[in-house]
Amino acid sequence: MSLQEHYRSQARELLAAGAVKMVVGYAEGTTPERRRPVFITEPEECSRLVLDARCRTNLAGYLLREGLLSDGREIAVYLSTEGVRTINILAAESQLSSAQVRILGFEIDRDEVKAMEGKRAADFSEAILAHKERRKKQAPDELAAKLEAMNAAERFTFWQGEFSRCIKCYACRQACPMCWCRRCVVDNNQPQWVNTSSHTLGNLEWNLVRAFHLAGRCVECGNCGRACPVDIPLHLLNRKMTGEVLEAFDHYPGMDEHQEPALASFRKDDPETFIL
Amino acid sequence: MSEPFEPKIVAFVCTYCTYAGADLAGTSRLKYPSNVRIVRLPCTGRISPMFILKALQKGADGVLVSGCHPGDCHFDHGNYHARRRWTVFNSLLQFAGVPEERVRFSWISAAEGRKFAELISEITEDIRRIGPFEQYHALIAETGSPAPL
Amino acid sequence: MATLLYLESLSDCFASWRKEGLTVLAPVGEGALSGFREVERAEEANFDLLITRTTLKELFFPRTEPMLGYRIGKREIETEEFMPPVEGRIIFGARACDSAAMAIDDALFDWDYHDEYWFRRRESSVVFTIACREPDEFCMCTSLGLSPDSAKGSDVLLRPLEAGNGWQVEPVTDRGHKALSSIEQHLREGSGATAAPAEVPVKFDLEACRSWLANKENFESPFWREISERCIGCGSCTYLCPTCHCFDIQDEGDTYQGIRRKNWDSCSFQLFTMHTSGHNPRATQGARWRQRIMHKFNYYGGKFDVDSCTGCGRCTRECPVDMGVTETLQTIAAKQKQSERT
Amino acid sequence: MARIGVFVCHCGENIAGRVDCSKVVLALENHPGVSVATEYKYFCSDPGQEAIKKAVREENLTGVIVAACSPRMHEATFRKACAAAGLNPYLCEIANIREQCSWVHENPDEATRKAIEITRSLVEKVKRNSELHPIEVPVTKRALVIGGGIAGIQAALDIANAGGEVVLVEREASLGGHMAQLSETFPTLDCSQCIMTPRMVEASQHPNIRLLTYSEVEKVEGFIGNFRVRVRLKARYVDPAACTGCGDCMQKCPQKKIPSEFDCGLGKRTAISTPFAQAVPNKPVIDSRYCTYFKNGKCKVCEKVCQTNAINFEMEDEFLDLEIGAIVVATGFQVQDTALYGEYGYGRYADVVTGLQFERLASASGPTAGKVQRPSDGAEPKTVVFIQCAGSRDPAKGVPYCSKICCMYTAKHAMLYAHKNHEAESRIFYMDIRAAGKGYDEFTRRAAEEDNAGYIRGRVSKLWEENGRLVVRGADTLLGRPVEVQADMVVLATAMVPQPDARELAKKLGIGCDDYGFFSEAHMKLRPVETATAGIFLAGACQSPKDIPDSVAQASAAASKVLSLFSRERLEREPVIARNNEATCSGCWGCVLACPFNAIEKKDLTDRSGNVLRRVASVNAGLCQGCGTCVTFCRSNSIDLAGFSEKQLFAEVMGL
Repeated sequence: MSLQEHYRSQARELLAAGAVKMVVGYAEGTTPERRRPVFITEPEECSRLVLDARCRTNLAGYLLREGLLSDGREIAVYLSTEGVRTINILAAESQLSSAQVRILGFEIDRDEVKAMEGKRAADFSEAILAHKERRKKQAPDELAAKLEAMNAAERFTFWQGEFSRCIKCYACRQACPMCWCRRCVVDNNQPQWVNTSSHTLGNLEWNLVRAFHLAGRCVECGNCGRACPVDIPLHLLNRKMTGEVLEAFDHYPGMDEHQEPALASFRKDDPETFIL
Repeated sequence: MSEPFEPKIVAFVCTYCTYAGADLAGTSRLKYPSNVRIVRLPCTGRISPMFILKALQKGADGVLVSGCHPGDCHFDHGNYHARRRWTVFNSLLQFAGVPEERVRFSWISAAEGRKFAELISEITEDIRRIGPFEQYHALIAETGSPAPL
Repeated sequence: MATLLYLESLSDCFASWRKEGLTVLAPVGEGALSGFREVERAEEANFDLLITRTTLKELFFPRTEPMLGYRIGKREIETEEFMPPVEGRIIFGARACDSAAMAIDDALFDWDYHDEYWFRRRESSVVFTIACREPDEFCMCTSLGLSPDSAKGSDVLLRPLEAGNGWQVEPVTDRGHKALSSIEQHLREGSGATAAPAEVPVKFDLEACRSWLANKENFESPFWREISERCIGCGSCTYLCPTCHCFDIQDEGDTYQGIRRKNWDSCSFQLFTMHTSGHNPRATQGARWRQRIMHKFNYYGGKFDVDSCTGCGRCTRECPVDMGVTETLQTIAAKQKQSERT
Repeated sequence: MARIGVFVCHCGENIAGRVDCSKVVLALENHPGVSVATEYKYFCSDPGQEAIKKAVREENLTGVIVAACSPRMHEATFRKACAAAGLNPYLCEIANIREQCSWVHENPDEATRKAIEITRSLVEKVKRNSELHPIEVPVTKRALVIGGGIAGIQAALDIANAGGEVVLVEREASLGGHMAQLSETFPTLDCSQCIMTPRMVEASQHPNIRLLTYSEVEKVEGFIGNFRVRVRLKARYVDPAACTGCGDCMQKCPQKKIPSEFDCGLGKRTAISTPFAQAVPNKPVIDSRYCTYFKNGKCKVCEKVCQTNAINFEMEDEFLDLEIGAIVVATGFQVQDTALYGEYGYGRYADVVTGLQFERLASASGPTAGKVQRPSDGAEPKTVVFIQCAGSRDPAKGVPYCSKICCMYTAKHAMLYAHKNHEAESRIFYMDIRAAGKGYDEFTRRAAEEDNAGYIRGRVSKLWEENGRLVVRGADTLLGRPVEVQADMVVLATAMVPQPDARELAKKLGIGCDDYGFFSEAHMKLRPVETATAGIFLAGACQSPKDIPDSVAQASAAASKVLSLFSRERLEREPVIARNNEATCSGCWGCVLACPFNAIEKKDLTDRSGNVLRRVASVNAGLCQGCGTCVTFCRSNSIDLAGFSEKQLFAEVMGL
């Protein structure tokens, strides 16, 4: 049985038994290449569930829809390792209870979709640890390497060009499962720390602040980059931050649901080579 | 002849250590360039990265962020939290193309009046050398905000 | 006999216009980076592009527009109004859907007040629209009563020659005529065969949609929640929409000086209708999506006798969660048909 | 509209000598929102302050900027002056144009320009200042002392003798702690029990002290002056009110072979027992782990013999909720588990004992009635080897710090032993002799010079048994050669370590621990008795290894802190504290983690029928110290800091 079928029948059973009230998964999209998030509540609808290498969206953020989890019932979600890490972070930040999240785990390896065994976020700790080790060794991608090789002025020019395209639609924020603030800092106008206008200065401020707020929290799921209508390489900023917290604090976001946020904790011997 | 470039430098400091260190530089009558403007905060823990961005928006060519040495924080560990934030934000700024020399971080205790004076002199000299932060100023100009009266 | 403009003389045309002090803009770039930008030569433009990612509206209604500068003194506040400069522009190579959108928004910007910012730019710009030869799967202009070679909102319509080496030129407005007279020497009379315009299938019955939306009972239909369940409330569809025109006025400044700006805003945002009290009349994404659809296909028509959509398909094409106007209207049309049957 | 007054001080020539104050005044006069700008020679003088007060009243000012010396100098002065004129003192800010301007810049034009800019940006800040009022909290004049060792007893007595109420909580069945276990005490060699017991009795009978033995702190909430503490009274199975302490039950208890904790396993006790003969209160408890009835459901011999019907097997743990104003933590230490030193053979050879065990052997009330005997065969040892730093100052295996008391008590052991057994020979392996303290160096010298303690500078590498004796091999680093000593007994000066559950208690109390688990003081030098949490103080070895005089001194110091707190009806605290916007808070608790003072609590927001809608952060005004670390953490900008608010700082920076 294919994984798609396997999870379809699992979803069906979970719904039929009343173990979960909803399954959040993927369905066919408008075009053959597209997959879309789908919310299934009836066992007979489970045949709509699709799982293949095109299922890239991190669905974890949907769990934070206001009121969705407030009845204490469980919801099943299709999640990759990044998605499971998201659940860990959301649980660590008290935005949900991991006991309410039944995971249908999968991993995409090139064009193959593979099962990941486990039901609860805590069951995936080994896979997450392996990801952490891999992430430590991961070389920066081509563009990132190019940027690192530039001097400051060139880098500034590069980003100026990228940010000049930003239309301030905030799709990056909306698509991000970590951006769950009841009020985003940019929407606070007393004082207006971040310029809301879509001029380059405002765009730079917005993107820097978002990257800072995601430092030590971003799981690199890619939702923001896929959502950006003007293809700003946001992932470069987030990856830079992830690399930084990993190297400086050995912090890999979403290891487990008790992990303290990198920026709300510290060690007395944290590195400080840049401090005069 | 045009006037020599005098950078605008903004320093965000905690009141217990670096601010007191700056006061000590004063009582010791140590001399340093007048380019720096100090913003006093209760603790480095209160210094938000937003302050740095706003200082740059106000045309600062350089920014200094400074507080108590590790272990000396009046609030026990505000500076440890601050250090993590700085680590991350410093890396972010550099990745975004803000030259290292423009945003500096330091520990200056209440006893280090000399260190304060010397550091301000050094930072001012560095920034005089690399010149105004024209790339950032260009962004400010792009906003079209008028010059003050 | 028809007037023809060959691709090979386009750079000369650009030069002639530029010589007159006009700015020439054309579609450039690929994919997400594509948009209208100033060009000097024809080669810089990308006419193979079906449609730019960002729309024509940006050239008339920028993302952020300075309205007023102010400087604060001890006893007085000095203000200075900003108006866009009236410099002539040739916008060469728009698509029919984008150009039509300008005409649709004209009504809005000349409704309860006359928006100088919009009309100064409209009046000083000449839009050359190129009829489409190939649609993509998201195109749906025909569903909105338009067509790939619609001249609505255009000053000059260009029909591609079969051979792909130029266009047949049809002036639409006086502004179009005038712009063409500047390049008369580069135009040829001839009878080159023009390519058939793209065949864009009709995707929904607009009349049926209008009827369903006009039925007050459907306002509270659970359909709105169901169709928008996966909507993440990003503003992409509105910001990429050629007709969406909502804006917010923001003051940016400090004690000494500041600037008042008109910034794009979006009905998809939670904050759009949030009251100071914390109450939000459109509290859910479903309510926001309903607003967007109702506005485009009910309210706007009621006010201006035209729907606020040209079928460019960007909302569906670029939606990160695969939503968009198309599916919504298809479903609505089906619902209406079903209710008519029963 | 803002009506700001700007007062530019000349400070004699100190400011005016470099800064053109008239120019500053002129520039500020033209600044939006400034109603009056003046200069004067010395604003801190009486006439200067009067001028400010007059301007506040006459110009009806909404804010005051004094451009003068450092706020660290005269902020209080000028705020007081403003308050006297009816302006909230927190609407006054100081622009530092002396220490940070006129004194450090030589060029008058530059200094003047800077003075103008500094002052202007503070005008912008003060426009956004809000009236703040000192936070007043009532003080419950009842102290909780946790731990009934010498430090806890001392603190409790000091507070009680000054009229304060004290609740003294001890988790064992008797007061006394480690000091009660000791034989004699250095450097005077007076009997520990003799000086300790009267204190225990005094504490137990003091009208102001409520003694809760066999009890533990369960939960602590609240803040300085207003703690709510829940204490667990463990089930004793003996009604202390009825029990007369006759001891019949202990006599008859069939479980007689239980290793006595008090005697460090060297003696035996019964299942119903007092920890030691002089226990206070001298009333036994039943140890349900060993009691035959609890194990087999049969026995109840004690119940049968008890004449006052004090035994009650149905007893359960009880909880007591207390209102407390201040807390003294005096939970003491533990002796490090010596098993980690395999080379010293502890646990393997019966005659290798810890220092504390040696105390029990040497104690007149101990299992051998003060006769030093080998645990293995009861023989009197001839040669005893003492190994100092058996765990201390050993980052590799033990603890990196010095346990401070071992040099002294080892010298004492050698002396006690020499006094008890004139033939005796003692050899002491040491790293350094640390005998700083009144009479201490003299004491160790006496051990070596008069009582024949043979000091060998070096460490022990190996220890084994040979022909019924222990062979200790080590290095004599002074002579630079290996040594081997035949010993009848080996005493290890094991390290002092924190109580194993110290971190747990720290969490309950909301105080910090160092890397080892010793409780952290607020400042090592200047606030060694306070913790970072206001109203909680430390005494004794729970903070760091200490001997008796140090523990007693710190206990009295902690008591004096408590008493100075109790000397006031209400506490006034600086209103520079954080506040949370509950409407925008998402309850991620980052602020809770970041707060150094545990000042942020979780609060339920409920609808009218009491259903919890969501939980948000809530700042406890009594605990917040105003550092603002939470503000910077808060991504949604929900938490703000009064006096250094987001609006104020935005305006100050944008005013630069």
